[in-house]
Amino acid sequence: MAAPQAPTKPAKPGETSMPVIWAKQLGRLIGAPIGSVIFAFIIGAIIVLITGGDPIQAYQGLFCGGIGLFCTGDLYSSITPALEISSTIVFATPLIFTGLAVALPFRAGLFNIGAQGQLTMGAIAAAAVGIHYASWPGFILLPAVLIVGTLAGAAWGGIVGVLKAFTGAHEVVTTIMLNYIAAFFLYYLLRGGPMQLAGQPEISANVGAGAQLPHFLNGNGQLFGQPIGVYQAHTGILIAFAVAVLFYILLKRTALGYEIRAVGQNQRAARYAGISVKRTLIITMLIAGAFAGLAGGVEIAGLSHQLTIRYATDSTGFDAIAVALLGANAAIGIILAAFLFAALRVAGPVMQGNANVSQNLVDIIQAVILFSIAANFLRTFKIRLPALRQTPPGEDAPMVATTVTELEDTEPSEPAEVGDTA
Amino acid sequence: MQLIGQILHLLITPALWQTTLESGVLLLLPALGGVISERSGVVNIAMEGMMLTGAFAAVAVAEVTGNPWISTLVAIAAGGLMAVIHAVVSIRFRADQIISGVAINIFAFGITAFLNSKITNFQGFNPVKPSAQLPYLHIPILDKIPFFGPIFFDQNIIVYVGLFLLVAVQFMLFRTRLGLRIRAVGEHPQAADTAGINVYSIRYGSVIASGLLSGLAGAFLAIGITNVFNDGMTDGRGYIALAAMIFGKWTPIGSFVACLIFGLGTSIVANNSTLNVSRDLLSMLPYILTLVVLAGLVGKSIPPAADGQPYTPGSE
Amino acid sequence: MKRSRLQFVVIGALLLLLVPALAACGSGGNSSSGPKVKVGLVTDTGGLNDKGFNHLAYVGLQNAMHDFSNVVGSVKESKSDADYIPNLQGFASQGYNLVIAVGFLMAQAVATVAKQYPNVHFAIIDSTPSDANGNSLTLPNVEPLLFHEQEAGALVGVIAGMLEKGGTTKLKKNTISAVGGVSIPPVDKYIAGYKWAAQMEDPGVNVLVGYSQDFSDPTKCKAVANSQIGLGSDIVFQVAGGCGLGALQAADTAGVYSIGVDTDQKADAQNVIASAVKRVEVATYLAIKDVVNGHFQGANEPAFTLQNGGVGFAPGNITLSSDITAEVTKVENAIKAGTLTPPTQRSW
Amino acid sequence: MSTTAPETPQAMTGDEGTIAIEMRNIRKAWPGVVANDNVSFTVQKGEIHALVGENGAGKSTLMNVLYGLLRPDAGEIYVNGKLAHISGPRDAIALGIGMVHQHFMLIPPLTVGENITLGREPVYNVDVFDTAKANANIRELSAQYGLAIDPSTRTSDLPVGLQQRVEILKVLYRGADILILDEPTGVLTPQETDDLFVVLRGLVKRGKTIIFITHKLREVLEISDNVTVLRRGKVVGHLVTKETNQEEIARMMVGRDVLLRVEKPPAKPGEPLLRVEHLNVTSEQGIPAVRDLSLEVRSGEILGIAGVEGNGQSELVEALAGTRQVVSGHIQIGDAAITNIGARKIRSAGMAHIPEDRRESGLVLNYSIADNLIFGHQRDDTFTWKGIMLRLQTIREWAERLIKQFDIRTPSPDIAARALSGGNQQKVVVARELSSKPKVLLAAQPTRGVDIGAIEFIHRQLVAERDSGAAILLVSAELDEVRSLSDRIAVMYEGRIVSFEPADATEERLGLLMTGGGQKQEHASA
Repeated sequence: MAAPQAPTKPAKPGETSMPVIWAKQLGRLIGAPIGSVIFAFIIGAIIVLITGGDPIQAYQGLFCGGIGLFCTGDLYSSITPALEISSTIVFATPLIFTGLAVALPFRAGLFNIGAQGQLTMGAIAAAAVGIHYASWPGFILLPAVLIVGTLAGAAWGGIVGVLKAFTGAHEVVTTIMLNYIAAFFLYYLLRGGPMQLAGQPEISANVGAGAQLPHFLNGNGQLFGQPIGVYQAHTGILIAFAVAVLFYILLKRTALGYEIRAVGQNQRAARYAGISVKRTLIITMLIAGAFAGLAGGVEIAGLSHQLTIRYATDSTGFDAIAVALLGANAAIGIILAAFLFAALRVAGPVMQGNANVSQNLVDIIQAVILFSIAANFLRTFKIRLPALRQTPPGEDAPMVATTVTELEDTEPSEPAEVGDTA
Repeated sequence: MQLIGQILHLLITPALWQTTLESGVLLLLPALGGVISERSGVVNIAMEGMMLTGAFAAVAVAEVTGNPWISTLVAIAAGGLMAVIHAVVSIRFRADQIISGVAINIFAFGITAFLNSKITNFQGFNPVKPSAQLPYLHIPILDKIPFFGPIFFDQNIIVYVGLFLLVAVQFMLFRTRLGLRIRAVGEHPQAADTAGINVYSIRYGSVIASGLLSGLAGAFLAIGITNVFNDGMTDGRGYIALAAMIFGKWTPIGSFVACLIFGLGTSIVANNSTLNVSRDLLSMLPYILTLVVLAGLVGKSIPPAADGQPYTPGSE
Repeated sequence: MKRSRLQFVVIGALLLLLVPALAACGSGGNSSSGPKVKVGLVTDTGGLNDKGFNHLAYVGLQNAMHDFSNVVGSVKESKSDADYIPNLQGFASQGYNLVIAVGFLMAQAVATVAKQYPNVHFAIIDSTPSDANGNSLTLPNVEPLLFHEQEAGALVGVIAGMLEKGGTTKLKKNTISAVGGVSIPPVDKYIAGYKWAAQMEDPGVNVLVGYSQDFSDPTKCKAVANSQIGLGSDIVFQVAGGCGLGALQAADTAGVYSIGVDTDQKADAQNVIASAVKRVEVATYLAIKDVVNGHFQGANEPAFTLQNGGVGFAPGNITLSSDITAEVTKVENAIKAGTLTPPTQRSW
Repeated sequence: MSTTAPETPQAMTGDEGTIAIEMRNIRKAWPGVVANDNVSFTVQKGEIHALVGENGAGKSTLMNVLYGLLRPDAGEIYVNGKLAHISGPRDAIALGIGMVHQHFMLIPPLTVGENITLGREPVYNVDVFDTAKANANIRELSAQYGLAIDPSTRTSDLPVGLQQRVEILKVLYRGADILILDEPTGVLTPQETDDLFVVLRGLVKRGKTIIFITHKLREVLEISDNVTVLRRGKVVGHLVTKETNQEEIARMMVGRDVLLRVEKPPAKPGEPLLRVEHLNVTSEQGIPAVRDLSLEVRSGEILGIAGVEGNGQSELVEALAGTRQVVSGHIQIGDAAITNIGARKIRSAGMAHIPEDRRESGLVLNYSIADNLIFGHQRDDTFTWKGIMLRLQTIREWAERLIKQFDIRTPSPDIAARALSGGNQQKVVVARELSSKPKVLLAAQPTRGVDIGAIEFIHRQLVAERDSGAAILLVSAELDEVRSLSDRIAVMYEGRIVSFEPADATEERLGLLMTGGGQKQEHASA
């Protein structure tokens, strides 16, 4: 079919003021995520209700256990809000890193399911350095641990990028394979392999004291009625914030970020503008891997101080997908989403322990958030995926999405929006 | 030298191949589902969740009815139900099919674990009674054939069902009208539409079929190979099936070969008592092999042309 | 509009999934009187319904709640080992009287938290608390609930050895086996006793030992068991919790014998000839009882042995000949008397 | 001139026996564009009716309406004298209408037999595809119409000409009496075109009716019985082929009602800046698209390329811009060779490029106007610090300056390009490309889909750029645009430049050259 051009009404200056446009954009940006979260909580409440639970008690538990609010009544007054907040910070830290590691490739049109494996490799490398050079002073050892973790993650992510760029191997499959390989490598190391602590399978020795990130609260006294040592929140969260800022700067303020976004939006136009798509994809995956690898390094240095099988068995790298999507692939959104998911994660056991509602409710809520975002995904975030050359005008522009990874792609023809507000 | 001897010894162990076939068929069922779904143009990485739902349903129903066949039917239906969600979200709402699949997987994990705790008050279901398990068939006389007997004639009934389905799906896809239409819709939905084929019906049907097959796999896992339900017990098998399908170039036979390779990997790990190598390192092998194959050393794998692309009528 | 249809579909799907749940839900928990004793149970990553020691510990907690009306129990399941410390702290910080950690893999976490909360009682199953280097620690507020698994293992080993020697088994390759989960002391002690006793009865017997590297996925143990049966094993001893159910099933399918672990497993498979029992539920119960009665032993808690009934064996579905039962009784008495001491270290 | 006004539809009873298709007063509009404006169109049974017009004249829209792919806003369709309600291809098929699409509706991995029978497959045993029967049916059909084909071949293994044959068979298999062929020769070699014509004549002999959409006038004269000419959505003439000639059709097609006047001083050509020698480029399908093409464009000169779309202009421009691989030949800017050195290096050598499709290749629609205004220059020192950090303030000032200079109507440079009208989007592209002070500017369809005001503005900018010393290669499907802007005109036909003409060459002559006339026929070479 000959594609008829559908010229749109020219924007008349003054017709729509910038604040209105900004407000609309903001609404569009945060409307869906917030709506999705509310929707998911409603579904969760229904599930609790029809399985004979008390949703109010359950959600009180989620609030109290996650962010220390509403810790009242028989069930929750014994909870120390500060401790829960501290734990939420602890769990949010790796989610921010890995959320960024999923979001950056999303921006370039790649779906990184491999943050888990990249984190695993980062943790392995960081722990290996931290243990082997345990006697080094902190000002050398700590940076070394973090840098090595970062590099290992970058290498693991880079494999995905290279395979994608040069052989077209689908990154969803390659990342799944690399996740398994990393996991089994970790198991090997900790089950009879070279890093297992003697007589203690599944954990390694501790890294040197110099490799440990300081906690926010130190000392031997009591705080909020609890020994200070229980507040495990560590300065890794600051590194996470710094990386989020870096992510923002990279995307919005650097030529590279400009190119990454261009490749994600319109590969064809990017090629016309002289951007090397292959190179950009590889660099994107290297950086994404670095973020996830740093997550592993920071967890070793800040929290566990040792390598354990959690670095393959927990679901951080997968939760990161939901975090990135809920966070609209933007730095601030990812931080907020990471805190939300961490809070849910921390609150789950509180809810189960105190209100006897299975903590798996948290998984259900996460999944429903993802669903409702996915169904509205394109329209909300304008992650361009679709290959729709012509929309029969008159219908509203369909939500169209295809695999995030098409090498050739075109823009959906959507109606102009400035004119619409008139 | 000694290692080579050990390997040779391992390779002539019937148990190795018996487990290979069993694990292979367990992966084959969702892989066949994936083949059908993706041949019709809908990417399906939700086999994991559909399988898990099937496993849960099988054990829950077996606990109540004690009948393996009813349990299996319900498991198949439960997998199909998950598939309906995926189909509606990705066909009707044209959502990103991968994200929808990821959401299904998380949802299936959450809902099954939640119900598992709720129904059994955190105790878990009891192991399914032998009478409620899918039976192993010991085919008389034939199972006494040395080496081949245990491999081919001493298997769970679902292994035979799976092999039958392998042939059936291969035949359906490449020899029947329905298969022709599924492939047409997955390659070029516009062309199929102009030829008078209902693209949406074909896609809905194909996605649901993948759910039914995954549900069957769940039943096979939970009340055939084992007799319990554990939270998240599919343990990534749906993802492996997905990889096997791509490895097998979107054909049933090819997928089966890939499933056997993954099955062999599992089996070697289990049978390595004669082999002096770390199990965990051995476990990496099939994944590395898949990666190498995907990297194009063996040949590029090209998906159906419209795989993953929602169809909008009237577009070109 | 599109949105509301989606909601409809999702809700509809949920409702359908939930139908079976409606029948089964009920609420538990009787209100208690007297000074409350709050008991928190933290599972390892196997979860409550692991059909292994997490489950048994939960049974012990429930029994205690049943018997002592002032005991209030709560459970936290750990999704990964990252949850061990926060979950233990969660209970300790809420002023729980006793926090029970289930499993060897929590040894370091318990030590960390117990030091932070010296006034909270802790108990850990299968281990002593240990420091970062893996050395075991003696802490006054931690009660290690240790078992002489090798003694239970020895009893079932006697049965296995006698059966092999008797030549009445199916495959007649003079081979028996054990399927372990992960190579950790509680597992290895069972197997050590088993192997030692079997070879004591039948010096020529070949004992295969394999690990599934897993405590929950039955397919893995089943595959290991199948491999062992393929190599001629007549008797498969599962030492892998929920994973080991697969080993029992493999034995049933192949028509060889199996031996259960931790609890009486004769209901779980037809060919179970005995189970090596470790009364985790009793130990848990006793630890709670100690706190209720103010008799918390701390590091002085004695190990659970054949002598004090903490470990033992349960008969299975196959009737054993009288000479075998006699031999088992003989060995049992010798161990109780201290004249026979099964090894605790792995030797394979 | 033997024009007959579009016939007033006669009482349907009278023509029931002879009229195959009658479309009355069809109107189809999109916001801002009327694709078909009160179009009436009649096809006699058993004729080959050519529907001609320039790109965008509304031919395909009209045929898509007939085939049910689009719904008309107004108008009626009669098939064989009966009022028809066609709401989808299925209805059209049932009425005996078949369409061979410009982009084939074939499924490459399937066999010829499967493709032809798809949707009406012969089966046995409930659902088993009856390959033998399908192939037998097709062989029978092949024999009947003289369309030899092997039904068991994989469709993707066939050359384009045979694929088209499959499409025709597919239509015939469904029992179509009326065949619509949309630009059927666009993808064919001259030899294949000849073969197609033989086939079409054979079909007519067997009683079929054919509607033949094209803009190649030589073909119209060769094959059709009657001609309907569309221009800008309206029927401008109905001709009997025998009574007309190429010049007349060309004049009708191209028209002269909107002749845009561009005021420009005489060119002062200087040194050659762009030199192309013996260039060969292939299309996506691997078919030679640019054949042994040589040209040069001098400083201060606009060289216009005239030609019907699809004659290799797009591939030529892409090869020059570095986004398509050059098979052989040589390109240089000034003294610097730029053959196959990549788009980025070509840009830095002084090439700017207004791509023909701004939405697909010229803009990132979700980027702000400011971001789009530096697209391709994002690593220039002006806009980045050491190629790393974007200088946001500079970019913004730059954008504000260009917005003012190029009269881009937007409330802010932060607005997404998506939100702009076509004309303003195009101004963004033009502004960006001109602002880099290029030595050579490739302007491909610079005013396509743009309102009149923007057209004039863009034309003035191009002339100004010429006068400041740039060499401009203009490619446009609008002959008016080429004629009014160019200082010299190169006519491109089937990948070659068939002639260099002066700026004042007549429309008739250009039209003739563009459609393969007016020069020695080099037909047999393929």
